[in-house]
Amino acid sequence: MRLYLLSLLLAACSGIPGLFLRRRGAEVSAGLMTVSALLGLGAAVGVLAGGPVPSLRLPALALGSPSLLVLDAVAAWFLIPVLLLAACGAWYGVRYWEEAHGHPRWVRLVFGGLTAALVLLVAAAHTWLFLLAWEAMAIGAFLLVLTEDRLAEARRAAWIYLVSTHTGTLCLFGAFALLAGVAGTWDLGALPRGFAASRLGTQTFLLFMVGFGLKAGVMPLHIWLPPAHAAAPSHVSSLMSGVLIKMGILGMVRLITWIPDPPLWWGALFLGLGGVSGILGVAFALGQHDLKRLLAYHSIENIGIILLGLGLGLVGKSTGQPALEALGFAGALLHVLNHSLFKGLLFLAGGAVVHATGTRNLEQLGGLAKAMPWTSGAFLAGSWAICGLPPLNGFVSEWFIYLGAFRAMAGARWPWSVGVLAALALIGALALACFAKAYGTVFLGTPRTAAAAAAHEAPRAMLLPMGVLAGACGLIGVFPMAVAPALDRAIAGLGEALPASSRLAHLPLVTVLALTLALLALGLTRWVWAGRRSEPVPPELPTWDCGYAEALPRAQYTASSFAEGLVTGARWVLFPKVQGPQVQGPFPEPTRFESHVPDPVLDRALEPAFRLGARGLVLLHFFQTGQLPVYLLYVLLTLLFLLIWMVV
Amino acid sequence: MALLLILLPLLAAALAVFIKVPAIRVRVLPVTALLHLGLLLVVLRGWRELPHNAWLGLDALGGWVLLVISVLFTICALYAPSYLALRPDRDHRVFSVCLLAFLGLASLLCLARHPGVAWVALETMTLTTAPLIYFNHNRHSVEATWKYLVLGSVGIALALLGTLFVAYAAHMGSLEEPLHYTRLMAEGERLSRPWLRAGFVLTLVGYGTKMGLAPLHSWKPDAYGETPGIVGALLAGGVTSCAFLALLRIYGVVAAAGEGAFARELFLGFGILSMAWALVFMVGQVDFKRLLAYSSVEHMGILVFGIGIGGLAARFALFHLAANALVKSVLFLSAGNIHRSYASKQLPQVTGAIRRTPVSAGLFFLGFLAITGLPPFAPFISEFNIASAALTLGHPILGTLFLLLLGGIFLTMSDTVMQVVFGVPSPQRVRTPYKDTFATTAPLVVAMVLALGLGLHLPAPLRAMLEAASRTIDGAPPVRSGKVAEVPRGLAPTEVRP
Amino acid sequence: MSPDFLIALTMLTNFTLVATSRVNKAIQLAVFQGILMGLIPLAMGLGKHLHILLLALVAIALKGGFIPYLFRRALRQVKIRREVDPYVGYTVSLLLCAAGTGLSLVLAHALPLKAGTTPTFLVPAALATLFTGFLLLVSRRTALTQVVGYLVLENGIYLFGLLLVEEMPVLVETGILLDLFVGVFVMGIVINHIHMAFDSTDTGFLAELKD
Amino acid sequence: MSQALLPTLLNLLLRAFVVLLLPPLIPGLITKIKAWMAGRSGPPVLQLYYDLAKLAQKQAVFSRTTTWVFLAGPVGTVAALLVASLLIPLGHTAPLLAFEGDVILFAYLLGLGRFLTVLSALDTGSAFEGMGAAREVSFSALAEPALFFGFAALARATGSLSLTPMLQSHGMWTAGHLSGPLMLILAGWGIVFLAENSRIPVDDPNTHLELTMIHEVMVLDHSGRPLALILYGASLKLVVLGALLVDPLLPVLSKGWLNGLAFLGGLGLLAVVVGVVESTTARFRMNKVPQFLVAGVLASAFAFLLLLV
Repeated sequence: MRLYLLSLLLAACSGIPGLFLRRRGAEVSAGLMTVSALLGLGAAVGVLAGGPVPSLRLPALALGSPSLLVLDAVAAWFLIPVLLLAACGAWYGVRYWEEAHGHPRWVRLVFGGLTAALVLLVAAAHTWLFLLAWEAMAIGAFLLVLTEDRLAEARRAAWIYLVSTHTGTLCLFGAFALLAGVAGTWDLGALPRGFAASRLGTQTFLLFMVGFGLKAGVMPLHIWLPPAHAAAPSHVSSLMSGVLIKMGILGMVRLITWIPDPPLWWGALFLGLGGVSGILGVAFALGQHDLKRLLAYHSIENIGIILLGLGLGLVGKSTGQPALEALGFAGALLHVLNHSLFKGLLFLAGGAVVHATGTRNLEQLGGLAKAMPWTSGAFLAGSWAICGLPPLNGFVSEWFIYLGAFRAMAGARWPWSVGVLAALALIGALALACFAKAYGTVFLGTPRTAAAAAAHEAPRAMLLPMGVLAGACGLIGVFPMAVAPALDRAIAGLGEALPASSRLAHLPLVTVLALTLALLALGLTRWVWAGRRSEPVPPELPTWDCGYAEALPRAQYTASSFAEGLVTGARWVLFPKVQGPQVQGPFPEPTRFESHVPDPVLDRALEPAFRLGARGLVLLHFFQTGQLPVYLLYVLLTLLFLLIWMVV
Repeated sequence: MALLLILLPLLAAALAVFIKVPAIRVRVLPVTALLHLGLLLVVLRGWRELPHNAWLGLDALGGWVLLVISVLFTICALYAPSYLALRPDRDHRVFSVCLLAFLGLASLLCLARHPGVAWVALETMTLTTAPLIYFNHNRHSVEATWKYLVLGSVGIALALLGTLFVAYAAHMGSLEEPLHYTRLMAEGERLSRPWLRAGFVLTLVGYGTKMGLAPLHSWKPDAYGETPGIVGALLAGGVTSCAFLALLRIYGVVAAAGEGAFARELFLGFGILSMAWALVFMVGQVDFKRLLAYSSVEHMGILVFGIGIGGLAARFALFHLAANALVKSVLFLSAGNIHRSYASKQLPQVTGAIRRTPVSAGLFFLGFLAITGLPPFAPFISEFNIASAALTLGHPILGTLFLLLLGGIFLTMSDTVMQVVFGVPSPQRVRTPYKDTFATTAPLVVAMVLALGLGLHLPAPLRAMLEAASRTIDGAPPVRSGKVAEVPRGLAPTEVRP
Repeated sequence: MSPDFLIALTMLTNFTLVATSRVNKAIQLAVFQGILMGLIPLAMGLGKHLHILLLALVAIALKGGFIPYLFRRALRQVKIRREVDPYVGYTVSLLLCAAGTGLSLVLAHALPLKAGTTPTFLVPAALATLFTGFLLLVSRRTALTQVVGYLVLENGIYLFGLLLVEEMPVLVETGILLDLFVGVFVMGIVINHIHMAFDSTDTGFLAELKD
Repeated sequence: MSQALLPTLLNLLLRAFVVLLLPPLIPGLITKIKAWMAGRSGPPVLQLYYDLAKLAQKQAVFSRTTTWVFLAGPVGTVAALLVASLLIPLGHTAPLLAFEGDVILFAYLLGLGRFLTVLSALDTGSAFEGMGAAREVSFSALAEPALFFGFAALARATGSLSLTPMLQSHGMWTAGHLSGPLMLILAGWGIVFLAENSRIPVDDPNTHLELTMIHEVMVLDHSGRPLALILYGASLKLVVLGALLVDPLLPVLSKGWLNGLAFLGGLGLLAVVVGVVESTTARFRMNKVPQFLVAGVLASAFAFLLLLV
């Protein structure tokens, strides 16, 4: 516990020296963050390696609870990405967020605070502490989204985030209150059998789902995610997308651990939400032109995948199939870790692009792979992993979930999991399309604007964290059995007597095939390389393109044209806004074509609804006319009403 | 000893009348406040021993409310000199005198053991606070004062009638003077129910008007909007608390007489209605002081809602009294600072305050978060416990409604607050000398820290006081301070203890 | 003169008050009612208690002497003689007043008096007067008429107080007197200030603060 | 010992032959068939071998816009396909590796190849290749579910999660109620096969710089050894995906080498069928292609539904 508390303290204080130091403040805070990360990771690894579960009693605060902080395996598992991304983000921020962008000291301070809140949250085992950490996290993230509060966009994003997170918190209020009513204590722990099936249990479950779903960004509740991720500084976006939204998942996982006997429909709900979030998330990502918005929608997609895993696990739990349980939960938890790694990586790389070119608009980028090879490599690695392509880590976790789905179906017990299969397949294919688009338009081809042409490689302080994350992705992808034991301990609490995941999936063979693939690629490359002749190739050759004369950068396929086929194919869900005059005549005028895909819930449903509701309520303001007699009339009427009500 | 609590401020007020030099006069405020607070703390050590059958006497409930008011007053008094220094244009003799008189009358009310005395105190308080609202001496302040006075006096008149009704109920039960609360509660069974109910309705409307329960609250936005922030803080935290206390006393009697259910129904109705009304008028509210006024309406609603739920919620309603007073003082004072700096309190003119007056704006935002129930600040403890009590003590629908209203109020309030605090500062129309200084912000910080501390940990004496107080209002006279009147239905009540 | 007669007279005054359109007429009626208030306790034979006698005298002195003086001052300052279009027409106010009286009878029926209390319809009269005062407050425009309404409202409370004044003199008398004092004094001040700020006492102008 | 060793050796030989040497023959066969159907003599069957040999000698030319990604396309594709070929059973001879869930690995390896090809196409910054890439990803998004529904149906029928038992499911023919689903699966996969290998009616491997092209247009700029890899990879893909179609049809024979021969025969037959299809049908308009693929999805999905009842 000492390690954990120390890391908590260091994380919380990491920003403070920077407030006073005239220079090198950023390095100092990043260093502190690193130390805290190392300590915390030490604690987490200790627990996951089967060490004792440390817990802390805080009798000083009379919170009516024996132990407040319990660093169990689940907590440890979630602690790893938190600290990893925090440390990487801190180093990344050293150069990414300099004085030019304004008050970096405060950003660092709040960043540290946010990290501390996350560290606290994963281990919170008491309602009060949980809500405290939860809100601290929410406010920290809110302030970080608001970093550039001069921009209306950032203010709007932050406001939407604040409101939605508070809504979630209120749902949690209700849920925890009901829970405490049942358990008779504010400690968070196992619940009696039969509770889940009761009406009260249903209410609690739904409240929890809304509360945690809002944080996790499950599809109908995802409204805050795209704007907030787009508006925040990139290292913050990576922390939010990588870890913060996972706290919603953490909550759901905790809920699963408390419930011994979930009804079948819980799992079905998880699967339904997961399918919707996954497919729609990636579908809407296809329609985006803003690099960070695109990544944000992919976070929604991956949350969907995680929910699919949890749903399979729940189905297994309620139908008594331990193997299915283990596969589903293991896949979900592993994907939590994986997604935080590669999505953090992607946001950092995307941030480097923004840093270098000053724009997030895909249509204005292009050909960056030449100017910034390392960033381009990092982004490619991230895309590779997020598409679930072997041999990177994304594949392993999705593989678990696939296996679960196959097992549930082939075992002939639960055929509906074929939906999961189809969903995952579709998600995979679309994600591949989306990242081919993203990587292709940003890094490949020729620059579309002067800004893109003038891009420069990111400084080393920004490249290093990307390297770390990419390395982690590779390691988990190639040597999945290394994490398997830890994973088994993490999921052990979610069900009774779960079989080891290594017994259910042949992880070593993955390693073998991955290495084979690498060797083959290496050999073929050597062969191709050996084919170069001695006489040098004239370097200035344009793309041949079937002899097409000197293709202009403008002639390249843009992001929107790349996605056009799929977007129009799915226009009955995406409702893209396309504006471009019909081109007619032999010599048409030069004209513009624009198309973008607004968010279905926020832009199409909630905002109009709220505007309408506000207008309606403002109509009621005539009750406050300012006429004193009217006010007196209210008093009189109240009095009369009450008197009459009293008599009759 | 207890009488000194009343006399000290009144004497100070008398003194302030005769001090010519403004510089010295303003010093009287903090000195008196600190003395009063110290004295109160000394007295409170023995709040159990004080005799209850006197016309005056300190019990847990009165002590708690008076403690809240005294702390609030101290914060405002510490803030006052720096504020008045900013307003050299206005002579503040009347101002200081009225402030001090207010403190004395508040003490009188809290010490009162007799409905008549309580009524007198509140009535006089109305008089003394009117000049405070009138401080700015412009058309708007006149209008605000006029509305405040008419509504206030009508309300207070109704309260008088209600008090008389209660007295007549006692008379029907052939109880004679002196009718102090303890006796009324002890002899509760003998009171005449119909008169008691009518009396309660009248007092509810009367004191409710002074508390500012919707739809009786109409004076509030105008008064709070037009007064200096310091007066707003005192009104929102002090006067309302006093009216609430007077109402609670009557409620205690009614509950002791066995009409508690009837009263609680009314409380629940007013609570929900006030919150809903506040929500409606926070929508698109461009004037952040009026916004605070409506927030005050909302929290009065929360108070009576808690009492209406009863049991655990009642205790935390009393806790919320303190939480609300502290945070409201931060909000009003910081809003006053922002108003000083921008010479406007309307939205388009006031944006990006965090850049103009960083400390005040920061405190304003923090206060907003606290008042909307963000852990670990004190209001979170009370709001959360009231909600959970409502949900678990058999009012699921009301509890849900409560949470929904809290959410809606957060939504609408945050909109305005964020525009005020963040963004690009609007071009200064009037050059104002105001800058955040230690004197104008330190009291606010103190209040904020107190609110935080209460949220984290409630010292044992205070807890004991709170529990005794909640027993008092739940209809059991403090002499029989053994059982908790409310037997929670359904699930076992649990609480997040601060 | 029996108290019932005086009480009936009071209720009659209520009806005339809501029906009158001239400000100074309304004031005269209010004064008249105030004097009635002073007389009723004496008629009830409460004069035997010295303090009640004093109360009655003070009431007469204030309501019959001081208040008219205040009003005359105010009237001299503001040049209004007639009530300019009230919020509620006179006929309607009359009907409403009647309704209020009816309601007060119903309420009084619901509130049983202690055995042997006389006069029996003191309570309905009190409530009716209260409602009348309220009605005036709500339905009239000029500050003066509203003050009149407030006074009438207080008369209602005073009437009820008479039920208790024998048993609980301290409570009742302090209450009533203080209330009276507040009403008159504060209103006087405010009327002056409004006059200064708006040079009219039409409270319709006082509607700038709103949402 | 030798009894056990011999079949294994044979198996290895067969696999090496099928994977490394055989593939270029299949396109040759198809072209020959088409030529015959058109009444021409056509290029020799081994033409592709010659081409590959020549390309291996040629100088590769790289456009100035391209980066190493341009090279990663062909290399990665071939590598992925080779690894995938390890997992797939050739007829009734066991693959080198068979384990639970290798199905998914197999599908994702194909996806990896597609991903890299698309990227290398985009790397040239040419409008045509971008268009090809866009179409490739769009259509594969439809092909993927068809493939997986097929796998799901087979998994449900065979109760196994591994390619080998799934594909060596000739038993389904004898079990009457299973034969219908199997046919549907094969129909769906046949469509996937045509689409993935860019054959008529989805795509035309023999034309260049034509706007209706999907796959071929992505490799316009490749030359020399990279192009050789691409051509070889395309033919390998024919074999690997072909195995999916051929395996379930083959009966189990007594001797291992007979099974190997049977597989080769099946492959040849497949080439003939493709040739016939290509010469008898016309290429779809581009907006018809999705409907064609959706038909494939429906077929395999319906197969699964049949298995539920």
